[in-house]
Amino acid sequence: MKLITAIIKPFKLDDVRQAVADIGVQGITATEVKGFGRQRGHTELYRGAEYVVDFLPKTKIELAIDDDLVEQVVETIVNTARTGKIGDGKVFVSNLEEVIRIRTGETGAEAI
Amino acid sequence: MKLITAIIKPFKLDDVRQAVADIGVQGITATEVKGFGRQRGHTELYRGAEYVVDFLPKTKIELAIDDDLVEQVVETIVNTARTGKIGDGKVFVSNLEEVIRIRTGETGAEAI
Amino acid sequence: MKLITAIIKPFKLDDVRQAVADIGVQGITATEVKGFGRQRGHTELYRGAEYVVDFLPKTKIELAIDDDLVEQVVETIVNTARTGKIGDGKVFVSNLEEVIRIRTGETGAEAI
Amino acid sequence: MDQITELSYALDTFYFLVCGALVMWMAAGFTMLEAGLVRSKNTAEILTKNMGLYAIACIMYMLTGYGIMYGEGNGVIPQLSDLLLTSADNSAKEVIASGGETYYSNLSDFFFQVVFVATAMSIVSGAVAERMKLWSFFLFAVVLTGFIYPVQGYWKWGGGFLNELGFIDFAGSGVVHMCGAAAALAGVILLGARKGKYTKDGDVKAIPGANLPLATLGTLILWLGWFGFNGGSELKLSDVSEANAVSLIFVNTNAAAAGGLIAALLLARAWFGKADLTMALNGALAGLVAITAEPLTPSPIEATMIGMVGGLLVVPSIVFMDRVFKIDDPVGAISVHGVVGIWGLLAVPLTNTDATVGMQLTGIIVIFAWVFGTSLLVWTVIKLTLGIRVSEQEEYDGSDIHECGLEAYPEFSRTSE
Amino acid sequence: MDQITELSYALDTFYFLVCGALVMWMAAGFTMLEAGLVRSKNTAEILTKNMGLYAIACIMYMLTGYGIMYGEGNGVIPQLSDLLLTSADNSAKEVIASGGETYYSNLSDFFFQVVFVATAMSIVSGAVAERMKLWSFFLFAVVLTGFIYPVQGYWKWGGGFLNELGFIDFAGSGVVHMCGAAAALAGVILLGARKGKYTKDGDVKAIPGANLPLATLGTLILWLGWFGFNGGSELKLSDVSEANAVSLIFVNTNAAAAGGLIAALLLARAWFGKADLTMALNGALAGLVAITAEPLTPSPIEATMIGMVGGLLVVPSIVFMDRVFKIDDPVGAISVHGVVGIWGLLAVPLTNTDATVGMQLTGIIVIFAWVFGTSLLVWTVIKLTLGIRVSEQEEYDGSDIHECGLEAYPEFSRTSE
Amino acid sequence: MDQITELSYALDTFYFLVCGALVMWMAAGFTMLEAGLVRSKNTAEILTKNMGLYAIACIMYMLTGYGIMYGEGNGVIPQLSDLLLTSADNSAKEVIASGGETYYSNLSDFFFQVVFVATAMSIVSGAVAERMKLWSFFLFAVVLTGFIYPVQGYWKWGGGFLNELGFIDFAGSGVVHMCGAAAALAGVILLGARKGKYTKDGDVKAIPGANLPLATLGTLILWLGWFGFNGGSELKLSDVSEANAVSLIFVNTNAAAAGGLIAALLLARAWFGKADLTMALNGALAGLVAITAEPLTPSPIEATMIGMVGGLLVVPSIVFMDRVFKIDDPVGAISVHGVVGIWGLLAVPLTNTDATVGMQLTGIIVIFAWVFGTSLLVWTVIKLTLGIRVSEQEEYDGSDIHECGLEAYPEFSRTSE
Ligand SMILES: Nc1ncnc2c1ncn2[C@@H]1O[C@H](COP(=O)(O)OP(=O)(O)O)[C@@H](O)[C@H]1O
Ligand SMILES: Nc1ncnc2c1ncn2[C@@H]1O[C@H](COP(=O)(O)OP(=O)(O)O)[C@@H](O)[C@H]1O
Ligand SMILES: Nc1ncnc2c1ncn2[C@@H]1O[C@H](COP(=O)(O)OP(=O)(O)O)[C@@H](O)[C@H]1O
Repeated sequence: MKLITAIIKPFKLDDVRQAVADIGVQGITATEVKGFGRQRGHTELYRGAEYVVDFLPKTKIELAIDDDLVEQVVETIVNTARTGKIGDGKVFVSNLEEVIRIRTGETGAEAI
Repeated sequence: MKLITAIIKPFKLDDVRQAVADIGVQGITATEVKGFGRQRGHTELYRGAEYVVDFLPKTKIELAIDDDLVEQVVETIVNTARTGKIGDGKVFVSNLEEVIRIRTGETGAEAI
Repeated sequence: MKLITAIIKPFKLDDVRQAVADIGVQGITATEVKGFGRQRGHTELYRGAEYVVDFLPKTKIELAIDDDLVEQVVETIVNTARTGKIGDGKVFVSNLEEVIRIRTGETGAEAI
Repeated sequence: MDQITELSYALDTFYFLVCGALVMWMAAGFTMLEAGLVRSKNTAEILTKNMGLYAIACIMYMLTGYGIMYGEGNGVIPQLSDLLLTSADNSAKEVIASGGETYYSNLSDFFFQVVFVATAMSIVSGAVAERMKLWSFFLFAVVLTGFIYPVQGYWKWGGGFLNELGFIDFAGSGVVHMCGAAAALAGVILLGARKGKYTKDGDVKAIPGANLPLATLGTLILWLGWFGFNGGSELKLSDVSEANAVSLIFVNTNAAAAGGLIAALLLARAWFGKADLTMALNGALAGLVAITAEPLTPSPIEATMIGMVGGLLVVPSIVFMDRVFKIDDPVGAISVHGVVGIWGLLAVPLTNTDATVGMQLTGIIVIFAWVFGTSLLVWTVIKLTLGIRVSEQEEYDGSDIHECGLEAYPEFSRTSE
Repeated sequence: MDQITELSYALDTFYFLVCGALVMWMAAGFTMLEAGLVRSKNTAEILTKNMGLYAIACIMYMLTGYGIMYGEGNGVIPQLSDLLLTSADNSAKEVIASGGETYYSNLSDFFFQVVFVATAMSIVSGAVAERMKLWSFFLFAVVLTGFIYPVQGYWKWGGGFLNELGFIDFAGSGVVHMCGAAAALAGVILLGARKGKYTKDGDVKAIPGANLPLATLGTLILWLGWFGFNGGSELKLSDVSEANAVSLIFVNTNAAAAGGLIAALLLARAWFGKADLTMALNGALAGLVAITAEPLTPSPIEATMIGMVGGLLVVPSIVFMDRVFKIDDPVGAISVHGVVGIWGLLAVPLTNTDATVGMQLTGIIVIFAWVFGTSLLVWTVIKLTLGIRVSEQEEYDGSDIHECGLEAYPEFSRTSE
Repeated sequence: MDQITELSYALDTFYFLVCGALVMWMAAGFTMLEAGLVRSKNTAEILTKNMGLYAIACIMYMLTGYGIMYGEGNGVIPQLSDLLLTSADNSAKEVIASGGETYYSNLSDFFFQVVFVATAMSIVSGAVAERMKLWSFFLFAVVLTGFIYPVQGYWKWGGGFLNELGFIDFAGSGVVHMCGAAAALAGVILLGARKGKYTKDGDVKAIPGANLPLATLGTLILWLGWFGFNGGSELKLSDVSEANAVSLIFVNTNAAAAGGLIAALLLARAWFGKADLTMALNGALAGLVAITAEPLTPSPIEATMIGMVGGLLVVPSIVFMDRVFKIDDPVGAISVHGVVGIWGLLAVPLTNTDATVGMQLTGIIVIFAWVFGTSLLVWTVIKLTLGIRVSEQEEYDGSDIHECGLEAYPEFSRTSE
C-alpha cells in the first residue's frame, strides 16, 4: 500500500475530493498547512510597519491506497489540482507497511 | 524504527495518549485534521440554503517507535480508540530511516 | 528522495526556514501540531478547577529533498532549532518513492 | 413662566441628544452585524467600510445634506440652504417669544438627523459586502448621504410634496430603511453575486458568516439604538401627552422586535427544521423596521403583530431573493430594510386613520423610484470609471489583505475557503 | 403650576425610559457573558436562547405578567388585571389632579418592568447552558416570565403580603436575581452536569469558556445597565431629594461593583495563585447583585464593603457548588445571583433601620420556596414530556449544529473536545 | 418658583448621571480596543488589567482622589478634604437658597469625575500592554488615580493655579488624555519594547493585533462615550443657552471624530497604499481627543478641521514613535492621547479668544512635567522592588497563562508566535 500526500491550493480541496472519490478512493485525511516555495509570500502593512508573510495557506491531503491505484490517483490529483499558476503544490508517494481499520481491526487492503 | 500514524476521533486523544504512555511511548505529535470516509458528513442550513460538510474533525497522532514495539502500540491504539461506530479511523505504519533528537543530536533508538 | 519531517518549537520556524533556504531548499510545508513528550505540559486553573494541558504547541515542517542533501539539511535544522532546553523536538527521515509537481507534471528531483 | 419654557426646551433638547446618541450607537450595531456575517477574510474591510461611511455621512450631511433636506424649496426641487453653518441656534428670547413652538435646539436636531443618514448608508454596506471595492463604495456614500437621501428626506420630512400628499412615515421605514435598501439593490444588481455563491447549475451555496456572536451583538445594539430612532422621532417629550407618546413608542418598538424575532424563529424552525439564529436576528430587525413607519398609533398587541408579520415576511424574502432572484445579499439587508420597510409603510393605515393605502403606495413608489434610479446611475458611472468590483484574485484572497493590508484575525487559523 | 407638574411628569417618564433602555441593554450583557463562557460548539445555541428568551419575556409579560404583578389581589393570590391593554395612559388632567401622586407614564413603567423580567430569565440560561434542549428552555421561559416571576413580584412590588410584612428589596436582589437563580437551580438539579465535567472519580474537570473578551464585554454591559436597574428603581427623580437619591444609587452601584471585583480578584490570586479573570468578572457582578437590595441607605464606603463581601462570597460559592455539590453551572449564575442575592438581602438591615433580619429571611424563604418549587414542577413536567436534555451525541457534537443548524465560528479551526 | 429650581436641579443632575454613565461605558471601549490590538496570548491579561484598573480608579478616587482634586488648598498644594464621605448632599433648602448657583447633586458630580480618572488610567494600560507585570501595573494605578491625577486635576478643574492663569482645557485633552499619555510614556521608557518588536538591526517588526472587530467595537464605544465626556463637561443643561451649548458640543464631538477618521484613512492610503483600519480607528480617536480641549467655541466645520488635523498628526506620530524613537506602544495610546492631546490644547486659541498659546503651553508643560516626573519616579520604585516586566519565558508564552492562569481563546488554534 502507498500513502499519497499532496499539497494543494485550499480551494481545490472539494474538486480533488470529488475526483478521487469518483475513481474509488474511499478515505482522505486533510490538514491545513502553510507552504513556503517558489510562490513568494506577500508583505502586509500594519500601522506603517512591514510584515512579511512567507508562508501561504495550503491544504495537505493524505490518501492510503492500494499499490495498483497509485498511478491513477496521482494523475487525477495532478489534473484536478492544477491551475497552471505557481504554487499549485506537490504530490509525494511513499510506502505504507501496514494499514489497520480501528473499528474492525481489519488490516491491509481491506482496511483502506 | 517505525512511524505509526493514526487517525482517531478527537475525543479519544486523551485516552490514547494515556494508554500508549502506559506501555512506554514517550512522545506523540498530534494534529487536527479533517477526515472524509465511510462516515458521511452532514448537511447544515444557513439562511435557508444547504451547506454540506463533507469533512469531519479527526485527530491525527504520529509516534516514532522502535520496531519491536510496533505490534503492541498498534494494538493499544486500536483497542483504545475503538468505539465500534463508523468513523473510528485508521492506523498506518511506515518505515523511518532515521530519527534525531534536536536537543542532544542523539540518533536512532536513543532519540525516540 | 527523502522526506525530512521535523518537530520544532514554533518560534524557531522563521530561523529554520531561513537557514534551509540558504543551503538551497526550495520548498517547505509547515503544520501547527501539538506535542507530548519529555517536556511536561502545565496545569491551568479555570474558576478554581484544575485543567491539565498535556500537549504543547509545536510546529512540524516537512521538506522533500534529494538524497544527497539529507545530511546537510538535517544538520542545519538540528543546529538552528536547538535551544538546548527540553522540548526542542525531533527530526525524522523517511523515504519518498516519487515526487510530482502539480503545476508542470515534472517528477523526481525536478519536482522538488 | 419663561423659566419653565426654558426648562422644557432644555428637556426636549436633552431627550433629542440622548436619542441621537442611541442612533449613533446603531452605527456600531450595523458594523458588528456585518462583521459577523461576512467571512473572516473580508472582515477588516467591512469594518473599514462601516467606520468610513459613518464619517462620510456625518461630513456630507453637514456640508450639503441637512441644507437640502430642511431648506427652502418648492416641495419637489429642494434648495440648498446653509441652515447649519451660518445661522445661530435659537436664542432664549426667540424660544420664549415662540410660546413653545420652538422647543429644542437646532443643533440637537441636526445631531439627531445626521445619525439617521448614517443608518441609511449602513444598510448598503451589508448588501454589497465581500466584493465591492472600498473606495468606490466610499464615493457612492458621498453621493447618497450628501444628495440622494436628503432629497427624498426633503420630500417627506422637510415638508415637501410627499408630506403634503399625506404620506405617513413616522420614523423612516421608507425614508431611511427602504431608501437604504433601494440603493443597495441597485448596487447589488450591478455588482453580481459573490464568487462561489451560485454553482454553475444555479444552486445556492451557503456562505456562512464567520462570527455569529458579533452578529448577535450587532442586533442587540440595533435593538437598543432603535429606541432612540423611533422614540426620538416624536420630537417632543415635555408634557404629559408627549411623554406618554414616547413611552408608547418605546413599548411598541420593543414589542415589535420581540414579535418579529419569535415569528421568524418559529417559521425557520418549521420550514428548515432548525432554529436558525441568523433568521431570528433578521426577524428582530424586521420587527423593528416594520414598526418604524408608525410606532405611535398601534397598541402594544398590535405592534407585536406588525412586528410578527415583519418576521414572517423576512424569512421567505431572504430565501426567495437568494434562490429565485439570485440576489446575493450577505446580510439580508434588502429583505429586512426594503421588503419589510414596505410592509411597515403599508401597515400604517391599519392603525392610523389618517393614512391611506393609496398615499402610502405613492410614497413607496416615489422614494423607491428616486433612490433606485439615482443610485443605479451613480453606481453605473462608478462602475464605468473606477470599477465597483474587486478582481477575482482579490475576492479569492479576501479584501482585507488587498484593500486594507491587514487581517481581521491574523492569528487564528482558519479552514480554507 | 400645571406646566411644572407636566414637566416633572415628562422628566420622570424620560428618566424611566432611559433607565429601562439601560436595563434592556443588560440582555446584551447576559448574551455576551454566556456566549463567552460556553464552548464554541454551543455558542450559537446560547445566543439563540438569549435572543429568544428576551422576546418571550417581553411578550409574556405583556400578555399576563404585568397584569398579575400589578393587578388586584388579596395580597397572596394575585388576580390578573388587564392593566396594560385596555386602560389608557394617564391624561394630563389626571396627572394635574393627582397633585404629583401620578408622576410617570404607565407605559414607561411597563417598559421598565418588562426588561426586569427578561433579566431574571437570562440568569437561567447561563446555568443550564451547553446541555438543555432549546425548545424546552423556551417553554420554561414562557411559564417563568408569564407566571412564576410575576406572582412573587406581586407579593413584593405589587404591594402583596411580603411588602406588607416589611420585607425590603429595593431593586431586586431577591425578586429578580435570587428568583432567576432559584429557577436555574431547579433546572440544573434535574438536568445534571455536562458530560465530561466530572470524572468517574468525582474530580472536577474545568471546561473553559471559549471567548473571554466576549465575557468581559458582557460584564461591562451589565455594569452599565445596572445603573438603569438600580437607578431607575427609585422611580422618581424630579426634585432635589430624589435627584440626590438617584445620584447616590449610581455612586453606590458603581462602588459595590468595583469592590466586588477587587475582592474576588485578590481572593482568587491568594487562593489559586493566579489572577483569574472569570472570578474578577463574577466578583463585579456579585458586587452589583449585593447592592441591589438596598443601594440607597449605604454610604459609598459601605456600598463598597457590601460589594466586597459579595465578591468574597462568590469565589468560594462557585468552587463549592462545583466541587462539593457537583452543581455544574457554566457561568456561575447560581452563585452570583442566588448566593450573593441572599447576601444582599441580609445586608439591608446593616444600613436600613426599617429592615430586620427576620423579615429579610422571610422574604428570602418565601421567594426561594415559591420559585424553586414551581420551577421544579415545571421542569419536571417538561422533562417527562419533551425532555430537557439533548442527546449524548448532540452534546458531544455541540448544540449549535443540532439545534440551530449552523456554527458560531464556522471558519476558525478549533482544538478538539 | 422653588419647584422650578428643584426641577432644574433634577434635570441637570440627571444629565450629569447620563453623561457619567456614557463615560463609564468608555471603560468598555478601552477594554475592547486594547483586547483587539494585542496578541491573543496576552488578551485575558489585558482584560484583567482593564477591569482591575477601573475598579481601582473608582475606589482610590473615592478614598483620596476626589478630596484632593476638589478640596481646599493654596492653588498649588492641594489639601485632602473629605468632601465626599462626611458631608451630605445639597438639601432642597440649600439649592433653593442658592438661587440656581447649586444646580446638581454633588454625588452626580462625583460619579462623573470618577469615570474620568478611570479614562486616564485606561490610556496607560494600552501602551504598556503585553509585557508589564499585572500587579505592578495595579500598584501604579493606585498611585495615579489616588494621587498623581487628582493633583493636576486640582490645578485646573479644582480651581488651582493653572485655572487662575487662564489655561483652558474644557473636557480634558490635557488633564485626562495627555495626563494618561505622560504616565504611559514614563512606563514605556522604563519597560522597553516587546520582545521581537525590533530586530537586531533596529528594523521594526509589526506585531498585529489579534482581533480587529473588537478594536473597532472599542473605538465605537469610545465615540459614543465621548458624547458624555465632552457633553457632560458643560456641567449644566437646564436653560436655552446651556442646552444649545450641549447640543453644539455633541455636534462638534461627532464632527471632529468623523474628520479625524477620514483624514487618517486618506493619509494612510496615500502613504502606505492601503486603507489601514487601525489608523482609521486611531484617527477617529485623535479627532475626539483634539476637540476635547475646546468643543464649544468652534463651529461644526472648524471642529471637523480640528479633528482632521488630529487625524493627520496621529499617523506620522505613531510611525515615528515606532521607527525613530523606538517607543513600542501597541495601541498607539501615546500618540493618540499625548501628541494629539497637545494639539487639542494648542488649538484652543484658534477659536476661543480667551485662550493664548502661551497659557496653553504653560499648562501643557506643567501637566506633562508633573505627571511624567512623578510617574517615572513611581515606575522606577516599582521596577526596583517588584519589577515591572514579566520574564522572557512569560512574555514568550504569553501573560495569560502565567498571570491569569487561563487563556482568552482556549479553543481556537492559533498560528504560533
Ligand atoms: N521540497 C518541498 N518539500 C515540501 N513541501 C514543498 C516542497 N516544495 C514545495 N512544497 C509545498 O508545495 C507548495 C507549492 O510549491 P511552490 O514551489 O510554491 O510552487 P510549485 O509547486 O508550483 O512549484 C509550497 O507552498 C509548499 O507547501
Ligand atoms: N484511505 C484513507 N486514506 C487516508 N485517510 C483515511 C482513509 N480512509 C479513512 N481515512 C481517515 O479515517 C477516518 C475514518 O474513516 P471512515 O471511513 O469514515 O470510517 P472507518 O475507519 O470506521 O471505516 C476518515 O475520516 C479519514 O480521516
Ligand atoms: N517518539 C515520538 N514520536 C513523535 N513525536 C515525538 C516523539 N518524541 C517527541 N516527539 C515530539 O517532539 C516534541 C519534543 O519532544 P520532548 O520529548 O518534549 O523533548 P526533547 O525532544 O527535547 O526530548 C514533542 O512535543 C513531540 O511533538
